[in-house]
Amino acid sequence: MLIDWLAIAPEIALTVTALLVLFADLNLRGDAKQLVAPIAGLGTVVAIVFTAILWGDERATFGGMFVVNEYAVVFKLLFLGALLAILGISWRFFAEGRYYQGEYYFLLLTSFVGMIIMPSARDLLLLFVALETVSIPAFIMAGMRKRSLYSSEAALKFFLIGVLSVALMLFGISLVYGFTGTTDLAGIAAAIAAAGDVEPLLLAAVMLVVVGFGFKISAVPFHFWAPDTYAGSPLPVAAMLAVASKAAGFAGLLAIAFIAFEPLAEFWAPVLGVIAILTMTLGNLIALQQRDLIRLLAYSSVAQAGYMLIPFGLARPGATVVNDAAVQAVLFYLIAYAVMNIGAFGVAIAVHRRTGIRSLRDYAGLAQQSPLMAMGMTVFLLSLGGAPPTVGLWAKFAIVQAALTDVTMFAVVLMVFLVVNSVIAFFYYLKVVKTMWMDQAHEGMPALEPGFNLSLVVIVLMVGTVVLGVLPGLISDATSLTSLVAAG
Amino acid sequence: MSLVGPLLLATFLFCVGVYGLIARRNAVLVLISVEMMLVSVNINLVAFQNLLFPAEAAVSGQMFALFIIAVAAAEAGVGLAIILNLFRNRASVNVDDVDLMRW
Amino acid sequence: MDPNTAGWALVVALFLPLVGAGALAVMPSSMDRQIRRAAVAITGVAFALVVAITASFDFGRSGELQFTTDVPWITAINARFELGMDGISLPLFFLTYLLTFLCAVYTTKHLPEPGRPKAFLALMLMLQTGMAGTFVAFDLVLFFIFWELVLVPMFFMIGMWGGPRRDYASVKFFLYTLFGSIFMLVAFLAIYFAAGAETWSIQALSEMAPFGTATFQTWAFLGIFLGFAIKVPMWPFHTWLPDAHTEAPTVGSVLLAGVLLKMGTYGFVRIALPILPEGAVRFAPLIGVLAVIGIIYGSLCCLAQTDVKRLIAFSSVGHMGFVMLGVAAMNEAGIQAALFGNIAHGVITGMLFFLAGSLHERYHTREIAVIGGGMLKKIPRYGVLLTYVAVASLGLPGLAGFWGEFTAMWAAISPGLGIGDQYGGLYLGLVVFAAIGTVLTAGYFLWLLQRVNLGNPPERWASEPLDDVMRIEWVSWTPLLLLILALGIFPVLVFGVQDAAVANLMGYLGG
Amino acid sequence: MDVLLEYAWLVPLLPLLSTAAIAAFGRSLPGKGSEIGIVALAASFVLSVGIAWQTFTAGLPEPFERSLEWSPLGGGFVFELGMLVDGLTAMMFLLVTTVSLMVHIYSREYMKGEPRFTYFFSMLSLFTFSMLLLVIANNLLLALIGWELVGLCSFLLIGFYWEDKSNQDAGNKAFLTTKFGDVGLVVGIIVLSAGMMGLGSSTPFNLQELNAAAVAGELSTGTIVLGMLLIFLGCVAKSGQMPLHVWLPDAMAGPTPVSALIHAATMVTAGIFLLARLFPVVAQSAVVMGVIAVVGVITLFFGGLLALVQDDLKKILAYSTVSQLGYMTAAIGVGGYTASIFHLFTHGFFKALLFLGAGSLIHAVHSNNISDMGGMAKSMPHTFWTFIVGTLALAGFPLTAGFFSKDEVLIAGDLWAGQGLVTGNLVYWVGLAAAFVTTFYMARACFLIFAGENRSHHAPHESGRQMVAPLMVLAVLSVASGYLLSPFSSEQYNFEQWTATPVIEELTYPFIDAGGEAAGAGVLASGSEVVMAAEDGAFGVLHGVPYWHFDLLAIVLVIFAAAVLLAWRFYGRGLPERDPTLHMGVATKVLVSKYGFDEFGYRYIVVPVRDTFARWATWSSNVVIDGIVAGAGRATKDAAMTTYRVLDQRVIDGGVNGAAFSAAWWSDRLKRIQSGDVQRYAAALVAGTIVLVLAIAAVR
Repeated sequence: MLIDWLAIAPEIALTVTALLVLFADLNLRGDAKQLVAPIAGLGTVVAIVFTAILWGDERATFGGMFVVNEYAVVFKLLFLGALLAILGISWRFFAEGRYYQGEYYFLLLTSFVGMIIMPSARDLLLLFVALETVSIPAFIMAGMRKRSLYSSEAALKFFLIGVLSVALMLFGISLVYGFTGTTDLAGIAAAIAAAGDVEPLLLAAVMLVVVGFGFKISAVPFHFWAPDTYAGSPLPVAAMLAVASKAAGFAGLLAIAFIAFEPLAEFWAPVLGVIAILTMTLGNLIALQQRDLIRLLAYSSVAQAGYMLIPFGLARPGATVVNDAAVQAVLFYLIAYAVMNIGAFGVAIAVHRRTGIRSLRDYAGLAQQSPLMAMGMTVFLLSLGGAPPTVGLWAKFAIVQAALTDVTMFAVVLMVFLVVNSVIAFFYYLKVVKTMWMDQAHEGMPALEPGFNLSLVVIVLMVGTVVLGVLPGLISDATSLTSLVAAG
Repeated sequence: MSLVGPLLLATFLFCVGVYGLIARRNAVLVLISVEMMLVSVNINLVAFQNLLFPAEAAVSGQMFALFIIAVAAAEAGVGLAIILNLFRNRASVNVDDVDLMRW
Repeated sequence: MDPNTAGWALVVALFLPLVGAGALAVMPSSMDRQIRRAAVAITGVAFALVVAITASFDFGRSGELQFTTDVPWITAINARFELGMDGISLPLFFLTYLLTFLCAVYTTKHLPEPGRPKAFLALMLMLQTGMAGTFVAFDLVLFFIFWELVLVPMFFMIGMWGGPRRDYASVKFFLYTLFGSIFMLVAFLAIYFAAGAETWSIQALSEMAPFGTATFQTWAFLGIFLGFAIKVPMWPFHTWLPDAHTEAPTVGSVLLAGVLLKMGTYGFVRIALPILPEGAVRFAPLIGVLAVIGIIYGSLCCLAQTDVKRLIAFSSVGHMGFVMLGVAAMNEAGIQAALFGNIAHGVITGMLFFLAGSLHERYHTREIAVIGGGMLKKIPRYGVLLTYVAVASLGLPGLAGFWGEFTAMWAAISPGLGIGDQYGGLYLGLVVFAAIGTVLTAGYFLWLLQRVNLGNPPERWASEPLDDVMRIEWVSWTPLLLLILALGIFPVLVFGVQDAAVANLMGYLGG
Repeated sequence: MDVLLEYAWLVPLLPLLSTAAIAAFGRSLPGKGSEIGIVALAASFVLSVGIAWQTFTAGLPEPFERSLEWSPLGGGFVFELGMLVDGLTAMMFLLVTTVSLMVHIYSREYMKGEPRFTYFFSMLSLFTFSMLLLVIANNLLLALIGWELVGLCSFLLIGFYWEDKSNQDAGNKAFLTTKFGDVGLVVGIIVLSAGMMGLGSSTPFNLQELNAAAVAGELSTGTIVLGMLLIFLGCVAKSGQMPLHVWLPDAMAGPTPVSALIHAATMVTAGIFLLARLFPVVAQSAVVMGVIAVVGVITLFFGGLLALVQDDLKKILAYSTVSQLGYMTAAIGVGGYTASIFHLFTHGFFKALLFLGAGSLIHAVHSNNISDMGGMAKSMPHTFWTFIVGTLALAGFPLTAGFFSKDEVLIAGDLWAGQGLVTGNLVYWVGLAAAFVTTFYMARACFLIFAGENRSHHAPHESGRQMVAPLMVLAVLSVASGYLLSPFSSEQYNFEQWTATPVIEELTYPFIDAGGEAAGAGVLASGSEVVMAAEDGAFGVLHGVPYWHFDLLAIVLVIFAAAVLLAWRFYGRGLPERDPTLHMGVATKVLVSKYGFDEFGYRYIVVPVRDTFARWATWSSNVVIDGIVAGAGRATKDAAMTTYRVLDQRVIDGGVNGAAFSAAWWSDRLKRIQSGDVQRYAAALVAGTIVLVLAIAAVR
């Protein structure tokens, strides 16, 4: 069988870049090592170009295992954009931190290769491989600061929970295979539909598979690793975990939920809905108490995952309209989330890199020191909370919209939780904003020098947040095109 | 040959693995328990493949098993590296000691 | 300008302040004076434009939308960028620009700690766009955006330039209103889908109305009710108001009382009633009762206050009670009364907050006991102004306050849409209690005047050199003072403009 | 020529302009702005005279109404700015402008050297404008505006000396008491207008439409009774009827000219005026008329008694005002439309006269108390005789204005009684009794002031020309005004036909169906002069000029003589060194020791009247009613405190905050799940998975 090379061009481009980076790092000496970052950036751009070329056409290769369509392309663009941003916020951090930047960029790129495969994968096997390709480099990156106890602890926790959940998922997969005799998502769906009555054990298997992704998206109760790992690992890695790998998890979850197990939606939808409620409520409530900004962001991202799980709770077998709306809501939210959360981490890095500060109290008077960063943080936090005119509002809007396309009692319950949680969330977002703007700065704070790349990224993301807040059409038009049905 | 035997074996291995992961304090043993879980999955897959769908052209079950073995190897490598690093930083591989970060 | 084609004028007037805010933001903070002047210029130009718009407004057709803009905005959800202005929008729109302009003028001399005019004025301009947009947006989504846009700047105004308890007040304000508005958003979406998920246009939806089942109407109205009632604020959703007002800087309070509160009533009249008539009819008695409770209750609380500004804040609760009583009447006269009361309260209470602000600047306290009277001797002009505005606020005929209050009660005696047949007695009772409320209102204002204005100044102030009303204050206050009188003598200025528009509205309500 | 009537709107407008003018540049003028006010008032006075002449000689035309749509009120209803000029309006014009003009002139001297002199004059003009606005209004809403404005002016002028607290309190008391009445007025107006809206009127406040509808019986009884009783509540407060008269005596804290203009001649009669305007509506309901009559009777008697024990001259006059207003109210209650407004008219003049006279006296001795005066007759001759004229008029001495008007009220009561309506008898007899009281306390005052030796610490001297001239003018009017409706006045042109309108003429009382011998309610009338207005023989408003009622004349004379003699007996020689008012025990001894007759008279007439009744009345007024008012005030304040402290701050706000705090509490507990031990995490994860598996099984 012959391979559609264009379809996998972005993946190839990224892989090649990764190898180049590794090679360059091995051969370059001293400051020349700095070159690896530009190389990585360049490769990413190339990958983006390839992906952009793919926009609009439908391709399938590897016997349908690997599919390219608008849905996949949007996701890939999301990942690659995130990659660019993370490269931007990483540079000075690693250049000055005397970390192993060569390895870092290599691992980062590899991990992203896994991510951009994820939305194209239409087979459990490929999904599994992609998931591991995302995770394993991440394990190492979390432990990047080899001398730091925190870093290695973060790595260990991340690793153990990771492999455990993967093991559970694999066990589930094996059972699913046992029931359906195939690992092709569409095939599984067909088999389940054909089978008629539903075996409890099959449902159990489905849940086990869900666990694997639940870990990636850090949904309660699979979220425990997240705060510790974010706090312990280098901040750019934390940003990457909080945004990109979470998005990857959602890509996979969408695939299995809405393609493979779509016929069983009536069973898993309520469960995922409940998980959504737990996740956002718990995340928000715990975030209230956090004094460390990174942990606060960690819990907030847990809560955000909860919001993104709501649409899963709305799914229903056969109800194409509702399911499409749900998928689009998640997709939209992911994009918005990427923009605002990477931005937030960017600012955190800027502050932390210079002053080593992470405690919330020390953000006091940031506005006087660096209005740009303070402004940026404000915009991102308000957006995370969902206040206009930011993209965050539209993200929530999309979810509510999905919930009300066809109102059910459960949907209403979910809405109420969404409302209450958004208000709770503002408690701690506003707390940060107030500290930055309204409290007096401590003495002897070193001035901030975010550096060019970082400032650029923050500015771009800030502008993006606001522009998309005014004209959400820019993405909502794209996301509304992408429906999984085309992808099936 | 009946499917019961392999399935029982797999389940038993899996449960042992889970127990080990939760109960054992030594990081290396924890790692080994993880490997046991993965092995149990492989048994499952191969058994299903051979006993339920011998005719499947793609032999996806065994394929999957092969992939898992490969990935498991990689995971084990990474895991050992992390544990080694931990041992360097604090002369112990006891998982209990690893609780700097909480709340 | 031709009101049928000159939609651009409205757009420009609407976004000029926002652009101005950006312009201010790039000015170096060192240019303190220039920044303040620039703000005056921006708001001035915007106000001039609005005056021009008003001048060219076709009052003959005040019932129809004019200066309309209608372009696609978010195609995915059929949201459109739909602006327009009719007899109901115009007065509020005008008031917004006038007040902001005056605030800018006032700020050229007065700015509370910690200074930073750049940030302050930029926020004020953002606020202006948000407020103004609410009154001219004719697409539910757009309306919601402007509605929410107001929160953030006001949060910062209170939080950064506010009084001692500013943290508490600002967060309370933000979360309280946010809470309501999210429910409102959900209700909007429910309406959108119930109406066939085709349009968010307020006009279109009003024409479609009533749609959906009775339960739908009730629940949707409840959602919207929460959003608007908190903003108004109606009893018992009012507790954010005193704190916000007391802590906010003068300009903040003025805009808060002058415009922000009006957004709630406007929302009721523009959205809740015409789009959900059945729900409205079902809720009307409840609204009426809450309104009257608010009147009595607000006045009682005023009697208990020792802080001038807090007293004025509570008086807003009472006055907005009259406004909501008008809404609850569900007839043309009632709506007219409500909208007039809106404007009147905006002008009068806005002015009162100006006065409270400069009172604090002179005495460095707002405690009535500490001031201890004698202002008519110490700073006579100021005392006279205070008397004038207070008397206007207690609803003296011939001044602005009277028309809103009286017509509200007058309309409530014969509520429309068949409510009268069922609740006639209840409404009579409401009118009586509202009237008693006017006595209480008179009571606390006279008492206030007696305690701060009359008598001889206590010795601690007798020696103190307190300057009387300054030039800048005259400049920024005179328009309001005149407006109070003008509206009292020529109620037609507002009633006349609104008449046709309100008639249309009742057409939608089937009244 | 109606041309004058066309310009009637100028009458109120001129004072308004003068208000603005005085406020604007009064200070810079030589006369401190007073001249502006006087000129403006003079102009409107002339105009009013013209208008009065117009209407007086016009016979009985439809009222002259002009109006323009001022503002829509929504629902197609309109608020019209309009004027209704008929005899009643013209009469009020004449009264208000005359007295106001006099007071303006008088004040120039009286207020000389006062701080806020200019402010005082602009306020006087503003008040005049407001009162005239109320009078000229062609609809209730416009009238309400005038009504509220006069209230404000009264408030501002009572508190004119706002330096000391008692005056501030007096002002607030006045404003709030009347404002309380306004609750009734406002709601009443609303109720009536609702009725009119029900009839499909687009101008629901219009007075003529309202009256016409009422007479035509289109308004439901419920509307009328409810509406009118509520409006009457407003009148009770404004016109110092019991029990809401409490503010009026305190209102004497204002400058004396203010008391003369506002709290005697004009503003306090606003309530009566309003009742007269709405008389066709009032006349539709026995209940309403009954209530009005009873309240009036109570007021006229007990209000009078209170004056007996006063030492402050202005307070005496104030209580007498209360009592006289009672007469007017009672007259309305017994269908004495003409009687009532005629008394209003004459009372305006002589009471203004008395107050200005009092002012002149106070000016001389720098004290309000009659015990500090005495022997003024010699030192202040002009003040003396003018004051006496006023007193005679007030006491209703024959051939003075007060005589004609008060007797008309009594006759009205008599005729009403003739219809078997008990309120008629009440008014007649209690009215007579009160006449005695009135005479007595006025006589007492006069003796103490003018007779005997000068007890003041100053050398009293006659006031200047500017103060005396108004006294003389008013003195003349206090006599002359009575002849507009007396046996001497013309058949065709008299007060009755002046103030009557076609609606009033055709008015009948639906609740009286006595066919046969009908008697007039409006005027001294009976027998041949009586002309029936209503064909169906129902009891109607009748008209014609009065003729001598010698029986009544006799009674009046006797009462007058008795009262004066009695007063003279005790106070004739000035204030006894042992004042019987204070040591009646001693007085009793003196009387007993001298004449048994005196003793008899004293024990069985004076003591009960002066001490028992008066004391009781005083007590009831000052303790009970004042107490209730004060108590109400205190109660409200307490209620306010509790509401604010407990309900607002704790319950409602607490709820909101409570939610927030509980969130924090939960957060604190929940965060501890994050134990930091990775294996616990793993355990939790596995447990979670198991729960999921079970859960989904449950779902199935």
